[in-house]
Amino acid sequence: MVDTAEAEHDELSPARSAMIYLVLLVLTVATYSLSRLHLGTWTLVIAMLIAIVKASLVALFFMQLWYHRGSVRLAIAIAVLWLFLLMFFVVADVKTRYPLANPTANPMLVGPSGP
Amino acid sequence: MNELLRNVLFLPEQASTFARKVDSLHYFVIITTMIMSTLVGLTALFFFVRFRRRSETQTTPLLNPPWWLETMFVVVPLAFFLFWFARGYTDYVELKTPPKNSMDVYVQAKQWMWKFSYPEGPNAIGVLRVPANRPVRLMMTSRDVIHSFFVPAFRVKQDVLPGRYTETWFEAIQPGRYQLLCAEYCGTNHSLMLGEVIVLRPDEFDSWLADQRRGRALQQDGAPTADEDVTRQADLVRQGERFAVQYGCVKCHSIDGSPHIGPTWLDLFLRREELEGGQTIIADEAYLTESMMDPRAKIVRGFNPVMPVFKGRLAGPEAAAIVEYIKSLRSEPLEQARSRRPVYEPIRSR
Amino acid sequence: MLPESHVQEHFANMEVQRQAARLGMWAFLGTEVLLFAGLFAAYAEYRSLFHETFVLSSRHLDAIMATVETAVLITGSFAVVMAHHYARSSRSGMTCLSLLVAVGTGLAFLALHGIEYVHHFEEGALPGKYYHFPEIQTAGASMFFSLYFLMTGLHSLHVIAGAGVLAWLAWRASSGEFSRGNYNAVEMGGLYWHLVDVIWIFLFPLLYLI
Amino acid sequence: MSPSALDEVGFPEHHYLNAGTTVRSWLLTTDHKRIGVMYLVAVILALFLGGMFALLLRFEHLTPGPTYIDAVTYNRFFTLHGVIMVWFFLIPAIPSVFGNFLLPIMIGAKDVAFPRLNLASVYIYAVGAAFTTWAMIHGGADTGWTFYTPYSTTTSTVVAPILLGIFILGFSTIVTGINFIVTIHTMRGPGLTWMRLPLFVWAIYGTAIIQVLATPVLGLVLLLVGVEHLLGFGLFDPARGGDPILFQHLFWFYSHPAVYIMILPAMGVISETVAAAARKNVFGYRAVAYSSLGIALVGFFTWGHHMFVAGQGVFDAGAFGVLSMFVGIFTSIKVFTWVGTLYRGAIRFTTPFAYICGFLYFLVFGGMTGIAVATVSLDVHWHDTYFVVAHFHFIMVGAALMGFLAALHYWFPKMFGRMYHEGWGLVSATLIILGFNATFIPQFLLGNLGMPRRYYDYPVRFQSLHVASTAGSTLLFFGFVIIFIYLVLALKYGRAAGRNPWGSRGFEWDTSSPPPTHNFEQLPVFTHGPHEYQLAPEVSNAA
Repeated sequence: MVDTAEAEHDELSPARSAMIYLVLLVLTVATYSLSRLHLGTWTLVIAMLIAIVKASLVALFFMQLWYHRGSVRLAIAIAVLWLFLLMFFVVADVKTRYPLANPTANPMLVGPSGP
Repeated sequence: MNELLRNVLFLPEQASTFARKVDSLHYFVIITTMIMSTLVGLTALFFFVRFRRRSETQTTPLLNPPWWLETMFVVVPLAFFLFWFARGYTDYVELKTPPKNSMDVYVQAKQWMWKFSYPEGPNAIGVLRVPANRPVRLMMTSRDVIHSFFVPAFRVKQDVLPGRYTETWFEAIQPGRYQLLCAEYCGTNHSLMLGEVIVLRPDEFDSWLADQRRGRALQQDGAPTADEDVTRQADLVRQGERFAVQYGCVKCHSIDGSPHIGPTWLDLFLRREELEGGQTIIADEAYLTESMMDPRAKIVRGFNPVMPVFKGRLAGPEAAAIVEYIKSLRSEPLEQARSRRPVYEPIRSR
Repeated sequence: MLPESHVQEHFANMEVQRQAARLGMWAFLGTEVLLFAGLFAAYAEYRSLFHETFVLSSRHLDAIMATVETAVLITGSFAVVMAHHYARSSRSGMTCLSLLVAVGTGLAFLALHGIEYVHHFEEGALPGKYYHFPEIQTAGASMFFSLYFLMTGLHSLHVIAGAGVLAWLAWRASSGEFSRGNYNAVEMGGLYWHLVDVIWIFLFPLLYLI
Repeated sequence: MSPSALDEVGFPEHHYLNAGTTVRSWLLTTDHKRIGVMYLVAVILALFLGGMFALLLRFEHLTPGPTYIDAVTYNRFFTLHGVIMVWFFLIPAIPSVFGNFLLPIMIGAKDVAFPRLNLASVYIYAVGAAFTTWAMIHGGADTGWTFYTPYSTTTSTVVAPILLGIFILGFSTIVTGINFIVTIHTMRGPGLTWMRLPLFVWAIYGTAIIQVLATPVLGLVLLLVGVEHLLGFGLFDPARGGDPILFQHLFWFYSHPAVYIMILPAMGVISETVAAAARKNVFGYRAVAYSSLGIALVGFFTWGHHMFVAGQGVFDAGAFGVLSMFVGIFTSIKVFTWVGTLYRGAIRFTTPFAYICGFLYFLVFGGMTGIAVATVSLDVHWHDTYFVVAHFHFIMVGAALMGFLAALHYWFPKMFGRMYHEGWGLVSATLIILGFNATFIPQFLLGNLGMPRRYYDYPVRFQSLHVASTAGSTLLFFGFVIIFIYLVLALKYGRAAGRNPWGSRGFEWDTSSPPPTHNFEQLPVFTHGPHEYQLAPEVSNAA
């Protein structure tokens, strides 16, 4: 049962890809200008949201995920999920660890270059 | 029953409150496992004998387990596993939260030896004396690689990280001598990094501590390694201070961190100094002694070379005393840590 | 006229072969994502530990040049999409041209990035023990630049590899090898280049904009 | 090594072994079967090399003090024992040897999806092995196979080449994993639905997912240690604010799924061999198939149970502990299913079945001690002691190696067309099972007593158990030597095995043994599953 072969015709048309290209450029400039506003913790959230939108645009249309069903989507979805899994547990460990077991509690750590 | 199982399983004696709890869970897990695996083994053996192949062309029925048997295969083991986990995890959380009234000891692990120092009292190499029936909290750090403080009799183990602090605690229940081992691989003599925890009766311990503080007890604890003989450091530091005043060092070197003619002595020990020539060195004992004897050899950037030469005026032990005094001038990160943030953060208040 | 078959003998037909190649490529892209996952986890940890220093150091980086680099890489991605379109419609001349444009954007990105590195070498904002940048002396600054050089360095290696692949494809396209029946290689090279772009889309804000 | 004469039992005239007998035809082959045989030779070499280091370690432990080597050599030996056994034997053992050989045959394909890439994986393995051997000759690292920082970044021993060797070897694993995933997805024969796939293929599919998703993180972490060791970037250097526990997180994110790369294929082998030995359908095919996937995916959530005492947060310890319990139930489903398969079967006691019994005993014993270690409080006492050493040797040597031996004996006739000597097979199986128990049961007790791992010298009270363990290890070693001897002899003098010596309904037994270069005279059409023993013997797929 080979995955459903997608029809030839509904591949990415040049017009649509040009339009997506422009959207990506606009988003790049937008993320740069928004970051200059220094909104504190919000800068990270906004920058990440824009990055996720750009990345999914590239993945879905430029990399034709939009037109291929099944296992290819699963493969990259699991890889991205594992990325967040690793980041979640590493940061959770640092946040919930015994506070003095963190690198910041290093008595010798005076300057950037250590003792 | 406890003693029987402990001997059968080759477990060391239970010398701490935590050991007793851990062993009871250990027995429960081992007994259930033994029963279950013998049952599974016997059924397999029975099937094997009962259903051995009689003829080459024999066909066997197509059998698939009914849904309830399938869920039994999942639910029964999972129930046991999660129950053990719940029990084990609560003990673990208790191990991670030292009680409020526990006595503090600072442990410093160094490649292949243990150093213990009591907040106000003496230091000891390789031998940790603790009172019985009183929780003892260990604040541990390492000077080079990861070590691990492991006392089998207490069932307690905690990795010791370089450059930061990890903590653990135990409450010994009976006096005695228990071996301390390093459990995290730390190099060539990892297997020689042994030590001893001597549990004394509370009154014995208090008298020992008092003796130590008065400095009268002259016998050294444990076998000091070659490069670090233990004299009564408290005396040495005081002598060093007297020499520093006598020879006028403190006229140019401040001891509270404030800028002065010479580099400040606060936190000077093991600090990375930027020299005139541009290269950086670590201010260890060798550098300190050398800059006393020949100050112009290494000038710290930003200071002019006005320091007089003390070669010939300072005797060896006097120089060593001043170095010890400089080493004692630390901005006490431990106290600072304790004051800056509450160190006792029990996950569950006890 | 059916082009002489490029189907390898153990595949049923061209469609199965293309589906196999595509799944294999996506699995490989999964490994690339996970290769960077370790670095993102390290970044997340040290960012949560040395927050102020990271913000201070990231403000020191040249965000404008990074924005230009991002635009350059996205242009490269667009060029590769066009190359894939031309290959599928058997116009090998245009395929070769757009592939060369993509290689050009890759080299431009590397050049801009090289300028940034030279700038950092001069002012001493280097990783680990080489760090002697006077302006930022708080704890963890050398950590930021260690991560900066590791992440952008590894990414630049991937840009070099991607540009190499696209150049090789352009050379093959110039001899008219790709056509409607056989454009697998262009699609696979394109997928790799798009992934390099996606990784930079995340590196750019994390390192430069926060 | 073409067979000497055409035997009367119908040894096939043309097959993949004599399809080209020049060395060049072997070195440049893209035939998955030849690549499987080449991996078999490499893997057995690695097994004996790693085993030799194990014996050297065990003899050093006969007496507490220095017995015949000094501390640094001992530290180098256990590092090399770990590195060779983990990366050069256990990880490639079943997937690269039997996965390569059998997967295309089992799904009715001519070859794997990317044959040239498959050959490349052999050469990548060879280059990785060359680097590690070079490092071994020049003294090797003394950091243990886990390379914990900051010791691994500050030691003066030869660390960088070994890291490079394993880094390169990682690509060989990734390439094999990608090859298998794509082959199973796109090249299944007509009529072969997912639910008719042999259980060995399911296990290889789960292993391939782990190989592809876990190995890149190992590549990165070894790269970081190498960069730290050579250039001093300070990522794990505590003086510069680095966090050694971050290294442990990244390392174990790979290494725990890696232990499932080692055990999952062995479970696949046992599912096949139990069905063949009992001539009965596997008791709950769907449960075993899905638990292979379950182990592959949930295996990624549990790496923190290696770091309960490393200074990890209490929240992480709890999360990883619970998740480790869930990954345990997939193994228990499989064990109950295998025992259930014996019910109302027609069991014949052969060497593979002896290894099945050994496998089941060691998997239950090793698995339960794993669950016991995952109850967080018990791990505090057991971590980094010989208890953990015994636990993972029960799983790796006990279960994974028994699975490898079961596979080797079960598919030996299919790979080489000849039968091994049954009597010697049973003798060596008993020797290995007894020797193994004598080696590792004392180590469980050593762990309870509190003997830490990687100790060159040890307090005297542990000596009696160490001597017992060393005695057991010699027994184990002789078991392997006997196997090596009679299998090599069987290559030449074994009687011709014929197409299906076990009377198994697996798809690989429908082609001749050894199979022709393109696996089948004509491509099979699949009408039913691989374990349909309720049908009469002559009705089979090859009709």
